[in-house]
Amino acid sequence: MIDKQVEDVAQALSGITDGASVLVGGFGAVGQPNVLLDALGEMGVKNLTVIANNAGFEPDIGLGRLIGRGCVSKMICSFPRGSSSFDTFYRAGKIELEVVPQGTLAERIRAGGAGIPAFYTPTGVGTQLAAGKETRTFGKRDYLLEHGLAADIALVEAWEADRWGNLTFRGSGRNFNPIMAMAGRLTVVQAQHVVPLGAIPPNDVVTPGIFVDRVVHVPCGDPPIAKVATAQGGTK
Amino acid sequence: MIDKQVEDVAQALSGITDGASVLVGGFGAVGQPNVLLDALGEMGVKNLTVIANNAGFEPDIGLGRLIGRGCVSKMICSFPRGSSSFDTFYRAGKIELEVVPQGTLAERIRAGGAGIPAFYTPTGVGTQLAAGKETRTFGKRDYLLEHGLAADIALVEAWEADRWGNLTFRGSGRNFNPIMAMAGRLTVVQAQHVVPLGAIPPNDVVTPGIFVDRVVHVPCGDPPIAKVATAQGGTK
Amino acid sequence: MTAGTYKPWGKLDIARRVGADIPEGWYVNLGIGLPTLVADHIPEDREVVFHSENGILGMGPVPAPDEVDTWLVNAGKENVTLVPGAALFHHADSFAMIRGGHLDLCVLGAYEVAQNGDLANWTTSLNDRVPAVGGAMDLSAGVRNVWIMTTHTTKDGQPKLVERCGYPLTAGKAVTRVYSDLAVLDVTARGFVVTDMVEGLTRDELQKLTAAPLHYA
Amino acid sequence: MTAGTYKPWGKLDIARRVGADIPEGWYVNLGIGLPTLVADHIPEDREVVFHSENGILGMGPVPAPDEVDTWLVNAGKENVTLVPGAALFHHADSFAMIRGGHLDLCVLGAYEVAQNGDLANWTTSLNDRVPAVGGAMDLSAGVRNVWIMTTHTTKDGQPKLVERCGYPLTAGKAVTRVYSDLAVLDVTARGFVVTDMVEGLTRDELQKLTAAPLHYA
Repeated sequence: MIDKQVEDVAQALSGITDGASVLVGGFGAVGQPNVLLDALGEMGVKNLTVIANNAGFEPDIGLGRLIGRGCVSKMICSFPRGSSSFDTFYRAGKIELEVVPQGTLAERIRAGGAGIPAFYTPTGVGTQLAAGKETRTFGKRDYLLEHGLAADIALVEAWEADRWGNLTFRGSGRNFNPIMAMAGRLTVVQAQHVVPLGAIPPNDVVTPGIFVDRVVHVPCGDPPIAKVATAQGGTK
Repeated sequence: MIDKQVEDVAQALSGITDGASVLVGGFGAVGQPNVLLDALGEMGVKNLTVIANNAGFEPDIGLGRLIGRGCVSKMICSFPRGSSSFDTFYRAGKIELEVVPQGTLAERIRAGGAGIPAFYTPTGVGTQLAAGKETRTFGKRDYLLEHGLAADIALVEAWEADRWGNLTFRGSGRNFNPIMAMAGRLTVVQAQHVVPLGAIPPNDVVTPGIFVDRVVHVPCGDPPIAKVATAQGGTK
Repeated sequence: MTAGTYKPWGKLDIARRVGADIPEGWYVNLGIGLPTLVADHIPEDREVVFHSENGILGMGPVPAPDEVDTWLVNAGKENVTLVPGAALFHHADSFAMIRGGHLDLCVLGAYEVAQNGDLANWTTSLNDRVPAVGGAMDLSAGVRNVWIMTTHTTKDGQPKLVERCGYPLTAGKAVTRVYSDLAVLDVTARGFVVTDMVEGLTRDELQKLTAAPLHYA
Repeated sequence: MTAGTYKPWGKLDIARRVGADIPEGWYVNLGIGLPTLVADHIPEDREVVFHSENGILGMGPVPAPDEVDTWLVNAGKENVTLVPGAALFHHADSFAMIRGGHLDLCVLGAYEVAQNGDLANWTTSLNDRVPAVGGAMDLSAGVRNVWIMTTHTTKDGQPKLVERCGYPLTAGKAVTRVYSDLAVLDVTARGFVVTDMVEGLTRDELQKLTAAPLHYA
């Protein structure tokens, strides 16, 4: 019988070693695999390369905390602002940073999971982020060559999971999670609910279990309330 | 008020002219926009380039019928077998053929809809279908350069549609339909059911309405029974 | 009216102008900050669909404090609502919409806009602080119409509309229209074409506050 | 037993052997024709997930005649069923699984297999009839293990296992194992390594029916 559910978070993360590359799902407070990130920090692994949209937020939660513990030596992300941990390490020269436009980041991750080694995109042409990248003309327009981005590990938060690893997501919790599940050589899911096989209708499966290796039941409840949308907005 | 529903098939197809490129969804008997295809044939347009997985099946249905009427001058597809209309025109030198591996075809269509002009794929390297294509090495492996494939029109069959053009699909009717909806400059949907806005829950929308231009209600019922799976299989 | 007796449009005035100019049925992404205001200024009888980079089409009004769904945030990480007809999807699909030219409009802020449409709005230098780009480059490269909401000059009075951007570019030849607190300008092959301006402002005055030649339709 | 007194394995024998060798938990795509038989020969206590190119994971047994869902076909365009845990998706996602190396196994037919793993199974010539490739090139280039089910020779007695393919290639260095009606062979750096063969067949006889040197483990 296929059963990807493991008993606890320690088992979910077993085998992750120093120097691993780690995809981390989530956007804002939603869909963040914070319990997995905390446990990863407690394992004391070092020199991680983390791929995520941001570089964490609060210093005592999730990715911000992992960085604060000194576990991360490189961030690949689109918007590393709003994280005091990252700021501290970055200014001290203790963490490397690769800034990638958000859509290019998403497409690189999908490509990494889809067996596409490289693709061309109009995003970033003629900007500082094009430095060192091939520019090529198709039709009348210039495009940059960007490479697929897979990683040793993907950490994902899901709403429901079954024992085959089929996943659903709630609200905007989908964000980077499904494409990161595709691009992780080992994909580990913290799921709010573990449901019987067949409980998720075939049309409602967002991430098919083929992309998932381990599921751990983490009923950690609702995300904290965020700012409510106003004209003054927040960070990206 | 946004209302993409049109009154009839004629309105759904209005403006389609000779020489148009047309993406046609469907795989096997499921998800084929046959009513739109028939109406297109009756309009008498000529010199269409059709992009689909197959080149039609029965001579009196859908794409097979459109080809038989002499409307199509070029097929881009992965498996043009099992269509007597296509065979006749192909052997007479009256229809051009570009054979594309099925996965490359799907990825090219997605790329066409996603603003990716070109990408590299391992599929087809070292084969006759690599003729004239750039081969490039990433890591230790060779890949082919393939181009995004958008078209003037996409013809799609959906299960449900609302007035914003949000779509769901039934069974294996999803197949090429969602990616073709993305890649059509004018995307026309024949829908089995038109439902009120909001009837499709946000998580269940497969094709968001942004990819859809026109919806026509065509309650044409279940596909015909196909062969039931046996060891002897059918055509791809 | 003599020179100098004019009052710049306020934020809400600008948002109202932008909102009034968005046609029914457009798919629109509003950048963080000022552009977010536009959502509240679409004429009531007009349907416009709002997109968020993190996988939402069909964002609705700001939630009441007791009706916040904390599972739903926008690109600014603020809690938002959905309208009937909304759809949820992942980041790669979201940027397929953006990069694939499916969105009709994005409204963004700017540090500088050049007369050829070049946009600088992501960083004032790669060294000044932590560089961060978010979705700005994808939006400005991919969306059909890129409108800018901005003050006409910086707080120091330096023009933001220029011949050529000095700050690092977000995208080349991207901006199609600028709504400043002093004027509305189309970006055309000729350069900036003023289509509207604050009452009481003279063409000479507007030119002095702009570091590129202004044209009039 | 003397030379010549052997009986080739039948289709069902081969299917049973393939089925017995598929480990629990593998994600498997079965090509049209012979390979389809394997689905019915997975040991009952073993869960294996079947994939179809047209957007299905979790195909189940053949439907009873009165329980056919005509909205559900496989890559061979036959009506099929789903098991609990099945998922439906579109073609680009389906081939992302294939090309991205997420499937453990595909079982395909062949015209020829070369000792370096080269596979020819899509056309005997670009001119003989309408060329058609389907998903064969993606499967053989993308799936981790490519097993071939085939007769050891053509109907005319020509070897299908060869030093180098004469027919147009489907993919280079793709095949990892061959299940013929006479033997099971791994494709290794040394070439074909026989791991099992029909009872009563001698190594000499097998070699005569094979156009590439055979090795033994």
